[in-house]
Amino acid sequence: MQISARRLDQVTIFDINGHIDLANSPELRKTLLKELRETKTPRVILNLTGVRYIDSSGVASLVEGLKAARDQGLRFILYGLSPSAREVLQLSRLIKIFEVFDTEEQALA
Amino acid sequence: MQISARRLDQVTIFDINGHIDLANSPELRKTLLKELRETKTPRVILNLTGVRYIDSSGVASLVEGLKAARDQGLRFILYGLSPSAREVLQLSRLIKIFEVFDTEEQALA
Amino acid sequence: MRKRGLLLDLVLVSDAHLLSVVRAAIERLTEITGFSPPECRSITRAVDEAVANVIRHAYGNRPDEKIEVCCKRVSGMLKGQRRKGLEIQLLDNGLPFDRKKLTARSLDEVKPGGLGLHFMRDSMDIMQHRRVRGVNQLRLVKYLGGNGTSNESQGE
Amino acid sequence: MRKRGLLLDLVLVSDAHLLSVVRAAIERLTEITGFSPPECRSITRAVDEAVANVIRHAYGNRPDEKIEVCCKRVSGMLKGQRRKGLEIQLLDNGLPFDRKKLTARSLDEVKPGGLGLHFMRDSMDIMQHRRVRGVNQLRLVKYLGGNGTSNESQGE
Ligand SMILES: Nc1ncnc2c1ncn2[C@@H]1O[C@H](COP(=O)(O)OP(=O)(O)O)[C@@H](O)[C@H]1O
Ligand SMILES: Nc1ncnc2c1ncn2[C@@H]1O[C@H](COP(=O)(O)OP(=O)(O)O)[C@@H](O)[C@H]1O
Repeated sequence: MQISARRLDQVTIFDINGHIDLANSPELRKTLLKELRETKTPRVILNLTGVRYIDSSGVASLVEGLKAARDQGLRFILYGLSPSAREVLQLSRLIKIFEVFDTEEQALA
Repeated sequence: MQISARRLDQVTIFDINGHIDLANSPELRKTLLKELRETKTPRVILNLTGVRYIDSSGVASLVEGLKAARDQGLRFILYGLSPSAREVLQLSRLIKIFEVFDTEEQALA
Repeated sequence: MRKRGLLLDLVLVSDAHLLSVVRAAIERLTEITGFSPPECRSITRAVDEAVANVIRHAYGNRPDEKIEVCCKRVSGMLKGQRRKGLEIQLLDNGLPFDRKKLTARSLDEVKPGGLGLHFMRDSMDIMQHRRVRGVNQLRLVKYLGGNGTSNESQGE
Repeated sequence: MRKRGLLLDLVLVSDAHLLSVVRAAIERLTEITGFSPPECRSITRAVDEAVANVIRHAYGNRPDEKIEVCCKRVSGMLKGQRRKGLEIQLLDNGLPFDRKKLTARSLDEVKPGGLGLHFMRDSMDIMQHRRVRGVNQLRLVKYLGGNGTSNESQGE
Protein backbone atom coordinates (compact mmCIF):
# COMPACT_ATOMS: atom_id res chain seq x y z
CA MET A 1 0.00 0.00 0.00
CA GLN A 2 1.20 3.52 -0.82
CA ILE A 3 -0.27 6.73 0.50
CA SER A 4 0.62 10.26 -0.60
CA ALA A 5 -0.93 13.69 0.02
CA ARG A 6 -1.88 16.41 -2.46
CA ARG A 7 -2.37 19.65 -0.56
CA LEU A 8 -4.60 22.04 -2.49
CA ASP A 9 -6.03 25.36 -1.43
CA GLN A 10 -9.15 24.31 0.49
CA VAL A 11 -8.73 20.57 0.45
CA THR A 12 -6.15 17.84 1.07
CA ILE A 13 -6.39 14.71 -1.05
CA PHE A 14 -4.80 11.45 0.08
CA ASP A 15 -4.15 9.06 -2.80
CA ILE A 16 -4.05 5.50 -1.54
CA ASN A 17 -2.92 2.58 -3.67
CA GLY A 18 -2.87 -1.16 -3.07
CA HIS A 19 -4.91 -3.49 -0.89
CA ILE A 20 -5.60 -2.38 2.69
CA ASP A 21 -5.35 -5.33 5.03
CA LEU A 22 -3.86 -6.45 8.33
CA ALA A 23 -0.36 -6.18 6.83
CA ASN A 24 -0.61 -2.42 6.35
CA SER A 25 -3.70 -1.01 8.08
CA PRO A 26 -1.63 0.00 11.18
CA GLU A 27 0.62 2.00 8.82
CA LEU A 28 -2.43 3.54 7.12
CA ARG A 29 -3.82 4.56 10.50
CA LYS A 30 -0.52 6.10 11.59
CA THR A 31 0.07 7.98 8.34
CA LEU A 32 -3.52 9.19 8.24
CA LEU A 33 -3.46 10.50 11.83
CA LYS A 34 -0.08 12.17 11.32
CA GLU A 35 -1.13 13.78 8.02
CA LEU A 36 -4.42 14.92 9.56
CA ARG A 37 -2.56 16.72 12.34
CA GLU A 38 -0.66 18.65 9.65
CA THR A 39 -3.80 19.42 7.68
CA LYS A 40 -4.94 23.03 7.65
CA THR A 41 -7.67 22.65 5.02
CA PRO A 42 -11.32 22.29 6.10
CA ARG A 43 -11.80 19.21 3.95
CA VAL A 44 -9.86 15.97 3.49
CA ILE A 45 -10.56 13.52 0.70
CA LEU A 46 -9.39 9.92 0.45
CA ASN A 47 -8.93 8.77 -3.13
CA LEU A 48 -9.57 5.02 -3.01
CA THR A 49 -9.60 4.49 -6.79
CA GLY A 50 -6.43 2.41 -6.51
CA VAL A 51 -7.68 0.27 -3.62
CA ARG A 52 -9.30 -2.95 -4.73
CA TYR A 53 -9.67 -4.54 -1.29
CA ILE A 54 -10.22 -3.33 2.29
CA ASP A 55 -10.48 -5.74 5.21
CA SER A 56 -12.02 -5.15 8.65
CA SER A 57 -8.76 -3.78 10.05
CA GLY A 58 -8.66 -1.30 7.15
CA VAL A 59 -12.23 -0.27 7.93
CA ALA A 60 -11.12 0.32 11.52
CA SER A 61 -8.28 2.57 10.31
CA LEU A 62 -10.69 4.57 8.17
CA VAL A 63 -13.02 5.00 11.15
CA GLU A 64 -10.10 6.28 13.22
CA GLY A 65 -9.25 8.73 10.45
CA LEU A 66 -12.86 9.90 10.37
CA LYS A 67 -12.91 10.41 14.14
CA ALA A 68 -9.64 12.36 14.12
CA ALA A 69 -10.93 14.54 11.29
CA ARG A 70 -14.18 15.22 13.14
CA ASP A 71 -12.26 16.13 16.30
CA GLN A 72 -10.48 18.79 14.24
CA GLY A 73 -13.76 19.91 12.69
CA LEU A 74 -12.76 18.68 9.21
CA ARG A 75 -14.98 17.05 6.59
CA PHE A 76 -13.71 13.56 5.75
CA ILE A 77 -14.71 12.28 2.32
CA LEU A 78 -14.12 8.99 0.46
CA TYR A 79 -14.33 8.45 -3.27
CA GLY A 80 -13.54 5.80 -5.87
CA LEU A 81 -14.68 2.75 -3.89
CA SER A 82 -14.22 -0.61 -5.61
CA PRO A 83 -17.13 -3.08 -5.41
CA SER A 84 -15.37 -4.92 -2.60
CA ALA A 85 -14.56 -1.72 -0.66
CA ARG A 86 -18.18 -0.59 -0.96
CA GLU A 87 -19.42 -3.99 0.20
CA VAL A 88 -17.17 -4.01 3.24
CA LEU A 89 -18.46 -0.60 4.37
CA GLN A 90 -22.04 -1.69 3.75
CA LEU A 91 -21.57 -4.95 5.65
CA SER A 92 -20.09 -3.13 8.60
CA ARG A 93 -23.00 -0.67 8.45
CA LEU A 94 -20.47 2.13 8.36
CA ILE A 95 -21.13 3.39 4.87
CA LYS A 96 -23.67 5.85 6.23
CA ILE A 97 -21.22 7.48 8.64
CA PHE A 98 -18.83 8.33 5.79
CA GLU A 99 -19.41 10.88 3.06
CA VAL A 100 -18.92 8.75 -0.07
CA PHE A 101 -18.69 9.97 -3.68
CA ASP A 102 -17.94 8.25 -6.99
CA THR A 103 -15.44 10.68 -8.51
CA GLU A 104 -12.91 13.28 -7.45
CA GLU A 105 -14.98 15.94 -9.18
CA GLN A 106 -17.99 15.11 -7.01
CA ALA A 107 -15.86 14.94 -3.87
CA LEU A 108 -14.46 18.39 -4.64
CA ALA A 109 -17.83 19.96 -5.48
CA MET B 1 -12.02 -17.40 -21.37
CA GLN B 2 -14.76 -16.08 -23.62
CA ILE B 3 -14.53 -15.52 -27.35
CA SER B 4 -17.08 -13.82 -29.59
CA ALA B 5 -17.06 -12.57 -33.17
CA ARG B 6 -18.04 -9.19 -34.60
CA ARG B 7 -18.49 -9.52 -38.35
CA LEU B 8 -18.09 -6.15 -40.06
CA ASP B 9 -17.99 -5.36 -43.74
CA GLN B 10 -14.35 -6.00 -44.60
CA VAL B 11 -13.12 -7.37 -41.31
CA THR B 12 -14.02 -9.87 -38.59
CA ILE B 13 -13.06 -9.01 -35.03
CA PHE B 14 -12.74 -11.70 -32.37
CA ASP B 15 -13.06 -10.34 -28.84
CA ILE B 16 -11.29 -12.60 -26.38
CA ASN B 17 -11.60 -12.24 -22.62
CA GLY B 18 -9.89 -13.99 -19.73
CA HIS B 19 -6.55 -15.73 -19.33
CA ILE B 20 -5.45 -18.09 -22.12
CA ASP B 21 -3.77 -21.14 -20.66
CA LEU B 22 -3.69 -24.92 -20.83
CA ALA B 23 -7.25 -25.05 -19.43
CA ASN B 24 -8.75 -23.31 -22.43
CA SER B 25 -6.21 -23.00 -25.26
CA PRO B 26 -7.61 -26.15 -26.98
CA GLU B 27 -11.03 -24.48 -26.96
CA LEU B 28 -9.52 -21.23 -28.30
CA ARG B 29 -7.84 -23.16 -31.10
CA LYS B 30 -11.05 -24.99 -32.01
CA THR B 31 -13.23 -21.88 -31.93
CA LEU B 32 -10.69 -19.88 -33.89
CA LEU B 33 -10.33 -22.49 -36.63
CA LYS B 34 -14.09 -22.96 -36.88
CA GLU B 35 -14.75 -19.21 -37.00
CA LEU B 36 -11.99 -18.71 -39.58
CA ARG B 37 -13.62 -21.27 -41.88
CA GLU B 38 -16.79 -19.17 -41.74
CA THR B 39 -14.95 -15.94 -42.34
CA LYS B 40 -15.50 -14.27 -45.67
CA THR B 41 -13.70 -10.99 -44.90
CA PRO B 42 -10.09 -10.48 -46.08
CA ARG B 43 -8.95 -9.46 -42.61
CA VAL B 44 -9.37 -10.95 -39.14
CA ILE B 45 -8.47 -9.10 -35.97
CA LEU B 46 -8.03 -10.57 -32.49
CA ASN B 47 -8.91 -8.11 -29.73
CA LEU B 48 -6.72 -9.18 -26.79
CA THR B 49 -7.48 -6.15 -24.59
CA GLY B 50 -9.27 -8.41 -22.10
CA VAL B 51 -6.49 -11.02 -21.99
CA ARG B 52 -4.01 -10.44 -19.19
CA TYR B 53 -2.09 -13.71 -19.55
CA ILE B 54 -1.16 -16.10 -22.38
CA ASP B 55 0.89 -19.24 -21.78
CA SER B 56 2.89 -21.28 -24.29
CA SER B 57 -0.14 -23.41 -25.21
CA GLY B 58 -2.04 -20.20 -25.94
CA VAL B 59 0.79 -18.99 -28.12
CA ALA B 60 0.56 -22.30 -29.99
CA SER B 61 -3.18 -21.76 -30.56
CA LEU B 62 -2.54 -18.27 -31.90
CA VAL B 63 0.10 -19.64 -34.28
CA GLU B 64 -2.41 -22.22 -35.53
CA GLY B 65 -4.92 -19.46 -36.09
CA LEU B 66 -2.34 -17.46 -38.01
CA LYS B 67 -1.50 -20.44 -40.21
CA ALA B 68 -5.15 -21.21 -40.96
CA ALA B 69 -5.74 -17.55 -41.83
CA ARG B 70 -2.72 -17.50 -44.14
CA ASP B 71 -3.92 -20.67 -45.86
CA GLN B 72 -7.13 -18.83 -46.65
CA GLY B 73 -5.21 -15.76 -47.79
CA LEU B 74 -6.48 -13.65 -44.88
CA ARG B 75 -4.59 -11.03 -42.89
CA PHE B 76 -4.41 -12.01 -39.19
CA ILE B 77 -3.93 -9.11 -36.79
CA LEU B 78 -3.55 -8.87 -33.00
CA TYR B 79 -4.15 -5.81 -30.86
CA GLY B 80 -4.40 -4.82 -27.20
CA LEU B 81 -1.59 -7.01 -25.86
CA SER B 82 -1.01 -6.84 -22.10
CA PRO B 83 2.61 -6.58 -20.89
CA SER B 84 2.61 -10.30 -20.16
CA ALA B 85 1.10 -11.24 -23.53
CA ARG B 86 3.64 -9.08 -25.33
CA GLU B 87 6.49 -10.64 -23.34
CA VAL B 88 5.38 -14.18 -24.13
CA LEU B 89 5.35 -13.46 -27.87
CA GLN B 90 8.73 -11.77 -27.65
CA LEU B 91 10.23 -14.62 -25.65
CA SER B 92 8.98 -17.16 -28.15
CA ARG B 93 10.39 -14.98 -30.96
CA LEU B 94 6.99 -15.09 -32.60
CA ILE B 95 6.07 -11.45 -32.22
CA LYS B 96 7.61 -10.72 -35.61
CA ILE B 97 5.43 -13.24 -37.43
CA PHE B 98 2.23 -11.56 -36.18
CA GLU B 99 0.92 -8.18 -37.21
CA VAL B 100 0.56 -6.45 -33.84
CA PHE B 101 -1.13 -3.11 -33.13
CA ASP B 102 -1.93 -1.20 -29.96
CA THR B 103 -5.54 -0.18 -30.61
CA GLU B 104 -8.56 -1.31 -32.61
CA GLU B 105 -8.35 1.90 -34.61
CA GLN B 106 -4.82 1.09 -35.74
CA ALA B 107 -5.74 -2.53 -36.47
CA LEU B 108 -8.63 -1.36 -38.65
CA ALA B 109 -6.60 1.30 -40.51
CA MET C 1 -5.34 -37.46 -4.57
CA ARG C 2 -5.78 -38.86 -1.13
CA LYS C 3 -8.42 -36.58 0.33
CA ARG C 4 -11.69 -36.84 -1.56
CA GLY C 5 -12.76 -33.73 -3.39
CA LEU C 6 -9.56 -31.89 -2.49
CA LEU C 7 -8.79 -29.08 -4.89
CA LEU C 8 -6.16 -27.05 -3.14
CA ASP C 9 -4.30 -27.14 0.13
CA LEU C 10 -2.43 -24.01 1.14
CA VAL C 11 0.06 -24.02 3.99
CA LEU C 12 1.43 -20.64 4.94
CA VAL C 13 3.33 -18.90 7.71
CA SER C 14 1.31 -16.61 9.95
CA ASP C 15 2.69 -13.45 8.40
CA ALA C 16 0.02 -10.88 7.48
CA HIS C 17 1.89 -10.14 4.25
CA LEU C 18 0.73 -13.51 2.97
CA LEU C 19 -2.94 -12.52 3.26
CA SER C 20 -2.80 -11.08 -0.26
CA VAL C 21 -1.53 -14.44 -1.53
CA VAL C 22 -4.38 -16.28 0.19
CA ARG C 23 -6.96 -13.85 -1.20
CA ALA C 24 -5.60 -14.14 -4.73
CA ALA C 25 -5.72 -17.94 -4.60
CA ILE C 26 -9.19 -18.11 -3.03
CA GLU C 27 -10.60 -15.52 -5.41
CA ARG C 28 -9.50 -17.57 -8.44
CA LEU C 29 -10.63 -20.80 -6.85
CA THR C 30 -14.12 -19.42 -6.23
CA GLU C 31 -14.23 -18.18 -9.83
CA ILE C 32 -13.42 -21.58 -11.29
CA THR C 33 -15.85 -23.22 -8.87
CA GLY C 34 -18.63 -21.21 -10.51
CA PHE C 35 -19.61 -18.58 -7.94
CA SER C 36 -20.87 -15.18 -9.06
CA PRO C 37 -18.50 -12.20 -8.76
CA PRO C 38 -20.14 -10.87 -5.55
CA GLU C 39 -20.00 -14.38 -4.06
CA CYS C 40 -16.34 -14.73 -5.04
CA ARG C 41 -15.61 -11.44 -3.28
CA SER C 42 -17.53 -12.36 -0.16
CA ILE C 43 -16.03 -15.85 0.20
CA THR C 44 -12.58 -14.33 -0.32
CA ARG C 45 -13.36 -11.74 2.35
CA ALA C 46 -14.49 -14.43 4.79
CA VAL C 47 -11.31 -16.46 4.34
CA ASP C 48 -9.14 -13.36 4.57
CA GLU C 49 -10.78 -12.35 7.86
CA ALA C 50 -10.53 -15.90 9.19
CA VAL C 51 -6.79 -16.10 8.44
CA ALA C 52 -6.26 -12.61 9.90
CA ASN C 53 -8.01 -13.75 13.09
CA VAL C 54 -5.74 -16.77 13.37
CA ILE C 55 -2.70 -14.51 12.95
CA ARG C 56 -3.89 -12.01 15.56
CA HIS C 57 -5.81 -14.05 18.08
CA ALA C 58 -4.64 -17.65 17.85
CA TYR C 59 -0.97 -16.79 17.27
CA GLY C 60 -0.78 -13.33 18.92
CA ASN C 61 0.86 -11.89 15.78
CA ARG C 62 3.83 -14.28 15.86
CA PRO C 63 4.74 -14.45 12.16
CA ASP C 64 6.36 -17.91 11.94
CA GLU C 65 3.55 -20.21 12.89
CA LYS C 66 1.70 -22.53 10.54
CA ILE C 67 -1.75 -22.02 9.04
CA GLU C 68 -3.39 -24.50 6.70
CA VAL C 69 -6.22 -23.62 4.33
CA CYS C 70 -7.73 -26.73 2.83
CA CYS C 71 -10.21 -26.32 -0.05
CA LYS C 72 -12.53 -29.08 -1.20
CA ARG C 73 -15.50 -29.56 -3.44
CA VAL C 74 -18.43 -30.76 -1.35
CA SER C 75 -22.10 -31.35 -1.74
CA GLY C 76 -24.76 -30.87 0.90
CA MET C 77 -28.30 -29.80 1.67
CA LEU C 78 -29.26 -26.13 1.68
CA LYS C 79 -32.89 -25.06 1.97
CA GLY C 80 -34.10 -28.58 1.22
CA GLN C 81 -32.04 -28.92 -1.93
CA ARG C 82 -28.87 -30.89 -2.62
CA ARG C 83 -26.21 -28.49 -3.82
CA LYS C 84 -22.58 -28.53 -4.79
CA GLY C 85 -20.28 -26.16 -3.03
CA LEU C 86 -16.87 -25.26 -1.74
CA GLU C 87 -15.57 -26.13 1.72
CA ILE C 88 -12.66 -24.17 3.11
CA GLN C 89 -11.16 -25.48 6.31
CA LEU C 90 -8.64 -23.49 8.33
CA LEU C 91 -6.30 -25.30 10.69
CA ASP C 92 -3.94 -23.78 13.24
CA ASN C 93 -2.07 -24.83 16.36
CA GLY C 94 -2.65 -21.62 18.29
CA LEU C 95 -4.69 -20.63 21.32
CA PRO C 96 -8.17 -22.14 21.54
CA PHE C 97 -11.00 -20.10 20.12
CA ASP C 98 -13.16 -18.49 22.80
CA ARG C 99 -16.72 -19.69 22.14
CA LYS C 100 -18.23 -16.75 23.97
CA LYS C 101 -16.93 -14.54 21.17
CA LEU C 102 -19.18 -16.30 18.70
CA THR C 103 -22.00 -13.98 19.64
CA ALA C 104 -21.08 -11.11 17.39
CA ARG C 105 -21.38 -7.65 18.89
CA SER C 106 -24.20 -5.41 17.79
CA LEU C 107 -23.32 -3.42 14.72
CA ASP C 108 -25.35 -0.48 15.86
CA GLU C 109 -22.59 1.27 17.73
CA VAL C 110 -20.17 3.08 15.45
CA LYS C 111 -17.00 1.36 16.56
CA PRO C 112 -14.35 -0.54 14.66
CA GLY C 113 -13.44 -4.11 15.63
CA GLY C 114 -15.55 -7.21 15.94
CA LEU C 115 -16.39 -7.17 12.25
CA GLY C 116 -14.51 -10.25 11.07
CA LEU C 117 -16.86 -12.90 12.45
CA HIS C 118 -19.81 -10.89 11.17
CA PHE C 119 -18.36 -10.90 7.63
CA MET C 120 -17.73 -14.64 7.76
CA ARG C 121 -21.22 -15.41 8.98
CA ASP C 122 -22.68 -13.14 6.34
CA SER C 123 -20.75 -14.77 3.48
CA MET C 124 -20.89 -18.45 4.24
CA ASP C 125 -23.64 -21.04 4.53
CA ILE C 126 -21.83 -22.94 7.26
CA MET C 127 -19.31 -21.74 9.83
CA GLN C 128 -18.16 -24.23 12.45
CA HIS C 129 -15.39 -23.96 15.04
CA ARG C 130 -13.89 -27.11 16.52
CA ARG C 131 -10.77 -27.99 18.45
CA VAL C 132 -9.38 -31.47 17.88
CA ARG C 133 -6.20 -32.59 19.67
CA GLY C 134 -4.76 -29.10 20.04
CA VAL C 135 -5.67 -28.07 16.51
CA ASN C 136 -8.22 -25.32 15.89
CA GLN C 137 -10.45 -26.12 12.95
CA LEU C 138 -12.69 -23.57 11.32
CA ARG C 139 -14.93 -25.02 8.64
CA LEU C 140 -16.49 -22.62 6.14
CA VAL C 141 -18.87 -23.88 3.46
CA LYS C 142 -20.59 -22.03 0.67
CA TYR C 143 -23.04 -23.71 -1.70
CA LEU C 144 -23.58 -22.80 -5.33
CA GLY C 145 -26.89 -21.29 -6.35
CA GLY C 146 -27.77 -19.89 -2.94
CA ASN C 147 -29.01 -16.35 -2.72
CA GLY C 148 -25.89 -14.91 -1.14
CA THR C 149 -26.55 -14.18 2.49
CA SER C 150 -28.41 -17.03 4.08
CA ASN C 151 -27.81 -17.40 7.78
CA GLU C 152 -27.26 -20.99 8.75
CA SER C 153 -24.06 -20.24 10.68
CA GLN C 154 -23.52 -22.68 13.47
CA GLY C 155 -21.09 -23.30 16.30
CA GLU C 156 -20.80 -26.85 17.58
CA MET D 1 7.24 -23.58 10.98
CA ARG D 2 9.21 -26.73 10.44
CA LYS D 3 10.92 -26.11 7.11
CA ARG D 4 13.34 -23.19 7.30
CA GLY D 5 12.42 -20.17 5.23
CA LEU D 6 9.12 -21.70 4.15
CA LEU D 7 6.60 -19.08 3.08
CA LEU D 8 3.95 -21.02 1.28
CA ASP D 9 3.26 -24.59 0.33
CA LEU D 10 0.58 -25.21 -2.28
CA VAL D 11 -0.79 -28.68 -2.91
CA LEU D 12 -3.16 -28.96 -5.84
CA VAL D 13 -4.77 -31.53 -8.08
CA SER D 14 -3.39 -31.81 -11.61
CA ASP D 15 -6.35 -30.05 -13.18
CA ALA D 16 -5.40 -27.30 -15.65
CA HIS D 17 -8.19 -25.13 -14.27
CA LEU D 18 -6.10 -24.67 -11.14
CA LEU D 19 -3.28 -23.03 -13.11
CA SER D 20 -4.98 -19.65 -12.65
CA VAL D 21 -4.98 -20.22 -8.88
CA VAL D 22 -1.26 -21.04 -8.89
CA ARG D 23 -0.45 -17.99 -11.01
CA ALA D 24 -2.46 -15.69 -8.75
CA ALA D 25 -0.70 -16.99 -5.64
CA ILE D 26 2.80 -16.88 -7.16
CA GLU D 27 2.26 -13.43 -8.63
CA ARG D 28 1.36 -12.03 -5.19
CA LEU D 29 4.16 -13.93 -3.51
CA THR D 30 6.75 -12.52 -5.91
CA GLU D 31 5.34 -9.04 -5.32
CA ILE D 32 5.69 -9.26 -1.55
CA THR D 33 9.16 -10.81 -1.94
CA GLY D 34 10.23 -7.58 -3.62
CA PHE D 35 10.66 -8.48 -7.29
CA SER D 36 9.99 -5.87 -10.01
CA PRO D 37 6.76 -6.17 -12.01
CA PRO D 38 8.48 -7.74 -15.07
CA GLU D 39 10.27 -10.20 -12.76
CA CYS D 40 6.98 -11.06 -11.02
CA ARG D 41 5.43 -11.77 -14.42
CA SER D 42 8.33 -13.88 -15.61
CA ILE D 43 8.61 -15.96 -12.42
CA THR D 44 4.84 -16.49 -12.53
CA ARG D 45 5.13 -17.57 -16.16
CA ALA D 46 7.92 -20.03 -15.32
CA VAL D 47 5.91 -21.65 -12.53
CA ASP D 48 2.77 -21.77 -14.69
CA GLU D 49 4.66 -23.53 -17.50
CA ALA D 50 6.31 -25.90 -15.05
CA VAL D 51 2.96 -26.92 -13.53
CA ALA D 52 1.42 -27.23 -17.01
CA ASN D 53 4.29 -29.55 -18.00
CA VAL D 54 3.68 -31.74 -14.96
CA ILE D 55 -0.02 -31.95 -15.86
CA ARG D 56 0.66 -32.82 -19.51
CA HIS D 57 3.87 -34.80 -19.48
CA ALA D 58 4.32 -36.29 -16.01
CA TYR D 59 0.62 -37.08 -15.48
CA GLY D 60 -0.56 -37.39 -19.12
CA ASN D 61 -3.45 -34.99 -18.42
CA ARG D 62 -4.96 -37.10 -15.63
CA PRO D 63 -6.70 -34.42 -13.54
CA ASP D 64 -6.67 -36.06 -10.08
CA GLU D 65 -3.01 -36.42 -9.32
CA LYS D 66 -1.08 -34.40 -6.78
CA ILE D 67 1.29 -31.51 -7.45
CA GLU D 68 3.13 -29.65 -4.70
CA VAL D 69 4.54 -26.16 -5.11
CA CYS D 70 6.78 -25.27 -2.20
CA CYS D 71 7.96 -21.66 -1.88
CA LYS D 72 10.84 -20.59 0.36
CA ARG D 73 13.00 -17.61 1.02
CA VAL D 74 16.61 -18.52 0.26
CA SER D 75 19.93 -16.81 -0.05
CA GLY D 76 22.73 -17.75 -2.40
CA MET D 77 25.53 -16.53 -4.62
CA LEU D 78 24.83 -14.92 -7.98
CA LYS D 79 27.58 -13.28 -10.01
CA GLY D 80 29.90 -13.25 -7.02
CA GLN D 81 27.41 -11.59 -4.69
CA ARG D 82 25.33 -12.99 -1.87
CA ARG D 83 21.67 -12.36 -2.62
CA LYS D 84 18.30 -13.11 -1.18
CA GLY D 85 15.79 -14.80 -3.36
CA LEU D 86 12.82 -17.05 -3.80
CA GLU D 87 12.99 -20.81 -4.31
CA ILE D 88 10.02 -22.56 -5.82
CA GLN D 89 10.14 -26.32 -5.80
CA LEU D 90 7.66 -28.46 -7.73
CA LEU D 91 7.06 -32.04 -6.67
CA ASP D 92 5.06 -34.70 -8.50
CA ASN D 93 4.74 -38.47 -8.56
CA GLY D 94 4.40 -38.79 -12.31
CA LEU D 95 6.57 -40.17 -15.10
CA PRO D 96 10.26 -39.35 -14.88
CA PHE D 97 11.47 -36.31 -16.71
CA ASP D 98 13.39 -37.13 -19.88
CA ARG D 99 16.79 -35.43 -19.56
CA LYS D 100 17.33 -35.38 -23.29
CA LYS D 101 14.49 -32.84 -23.51
CA LEU D 102 16.53 -30.37 -21.48
CA THR D 103 18.24 -29.22 -24.65
CA ALA D 104 15.60 -26.77 -25.79
CA ARG D 105 14.80 -26.75 -29.49
CA SER D 106 15.99 -23.88 -31.62
CA LEU D 107 13.55 -21.01 -31.60
CA ASP D 108 14.35 -20.13 -35.17
CA GLU D 109 11.72 -22.33 -36.76
CA VAL D 110 8.25 -20.86 -36.58
CA LYS D 111 6.53 -23.70 -34.78
CA PRO D 112 4.54 -23.86 -31.61
CA GLY D 113 5.54 -26.25 -28.80
CA GLY D 114 8.77 -26.61 -26.87
CA LEU D 115 8.50 -23.13 -25.42
CA GLY D 116 7.88 -23.92 -21.76
CA LEU D 117 11.41 -24.98 -20.80
CA HIS D 118 12.74 -21.99 -22.70
CA PHE D 119 10.54 -19.62 -20.67
CA MET D 120 11.61 -21.23 -17.40
CA ARG D 121 15.29 -21.02 -18.25
CA ASP D 122 14.86 -17.43 -19.35
CA SER D 123 13.12 -16.36 -16.13
CA MET D 124 15.01 -18.15 -13.42
CA ASP D 125 18.57 -18.07 -12.10
CA ILE D 126 18.54 -21.78 -11.26
CA MET D 127 16.55 -24.61 -12.80
CA GLN D 128 17.32 -28.13 -11.61
CA HIS D 129 15.50 -31.39 -12.28
CA ARG D 130 15.96 -34.33 -9.90
CA ARG D 131 14.14 -37.55 -9.19
CA VAL D 132 14.27 -38.80 -5.63
CA ARG D 133 12.49 -42.03 -4.65
CA GLY D 134 9.88 -41.82 -7.39
CA VAL D 135 9.26 -38.11 -6.86
CA ASN D 136 10.13 -35.61 -9.59
CA GLN D 137 11.59 -32.44 -8.15
CA LEU D 138 12.00 -29.28 -10.15
CA ARG D 139 13.84 -26.54 -8.29
CA LEU D 140 13.49 -22.99 -9.57
CA VAL D 141 15.36 -20.13 -7.90
CA LYS D 142 15.30 -16.44 -8.65
CA TYR D 143 17.49 -13.95 -6.78
CA LEU D 144 16.58 -10.36 -6.05
CA GLY D 145 18.53 -7.61 -7.74
CA GLY D 146 19.65 -9.66 -10.74
CA ASN D 147 19.25 -8.23 -14.20
CA GLY D 148 16.46 -10.49 -15.32
CA THR D 149 17.75 -13.07 -17.75
CA SER D 150 21.00 -14.56 -16.53
CA ASN D 151 21.61 -18.09 -17.67
CA GLU D 152 22.81 -20.32 -14.88
CA SER D 153 20.21 -23.01 -15.59
CA GLN D 154 21.52 -26.42 -14.72
CA GLY D 155 20.41 -30.02 -14.86
CA GLU D 156 21.99 -32.34 -12.32
N1 LIG E 1 -9.05 -17.57 15.37
C1 LIG E 1 -9.36 -17.06 16.58
N2 LIG E 1 -8.76 -17.55 17.69
C2 LIG E 1 -9.06 -17.03 18.89
N3 LIG E 1 -9.96 -16.04 19.09
C3 LIG E 1 -10.59 -15.53 18.03
C4 LIG E 1 -10.33 -16.01 16.72
N4 LIG E 1 -11.12 -15.32 15.87
C5 LIG E 1 -11.84 -14.45 16.61
N5 LIG E 1 -11.53 -14.57 17.91
C6 LIG E 1 -12.15 -13.80 19.03
O1 LIG E 1 -13.40 -13.28 18.57
C7 LIG E 1 -13.40 -11.85 18.66
C8 LIG E 1 -14.20 -11.24 17.49
O2 LIG E 1 -13.52 -11.48 16.29
P1 LIG E 1 -13.78 -10.56 15.02
O3 LIG E 1 -15.24 -10.48 14.81
O4 LIG E 1 -12.98 -11.08 13.90
O5 LIG E 1 -13.30 -9.11 15.46
P2 LIG E 1 -11.86 -8.58 15.95
O6 LIG E 1 -10.88 -9.65 15.57
O7 LIG E 1 -11.66 -7.32 15.17
O8 LIG E 1 -11.99 -8.38 17.42
C9 LIG E 1 -11.95 -11.45 18.67
O9 LIG E 1 -11.72 -10.21 19.30
C10 LIG E 1 -11.31 -12.61 19.42
O10 LIG E 1 -11.46 -12.44 20.80
N1 LIG F 1 7.42 -32.27 -16.11
C1 LIG F 1 7.80 -32.99 -17.18
N2 LIG F 1 7.79 -34.34 -17.14
C2 LIG F 1 8.17 -35.07 -18.20
N3 LIG F 1 8.59 -34.54 -19.36
C3 LIG F 1 8.63 -33.20 -19.48
C4 LIG F 1 8.24 -32.36 -18.41
N4 LIG F 1 8.38 -31.08 -18.80
C5 LIG F 1 8.83 -31.12 -20.06
N5 LIG F 1 8.99 -32.39 -20.49
C6 LIG F 1 9.49 -32.81 -21.81
O1 LIG F 1 10.21 -31.72 -22.39
C7 LIG F 1 9.62 -31.32 -23.63
C8 LIG F 1 9.74 -29.81 -23.81
O2 LIG F 1 8.92 -29.15 -22.85
P1 LIG F 1 8.40 -27.69 -23.13
O3 LIG F 1 9.58 -26.84 -23.48
O4 LIG F 1 7.63 -27.23 -21.95
O5 LIG F 1 7.49 -27.77 -24.41
P2 LIG F 1 6.16 -28.62 -24.69
O6 LIG F 1 5.68 -29.08 -23.35
O7 LIG F 1 5.24 -27.64 -25.35
O8 LIG F 1 6.59 -29.74 -25.59
C9 LIG F 1 8.21 -31.83 -23.58
O9 LIG F 1 7.65 -32.05 -24.85
C10 LIG F 1 8.36 -33.12 -22.78
O10 LIG F 1 8.78 -34.18 -23.60
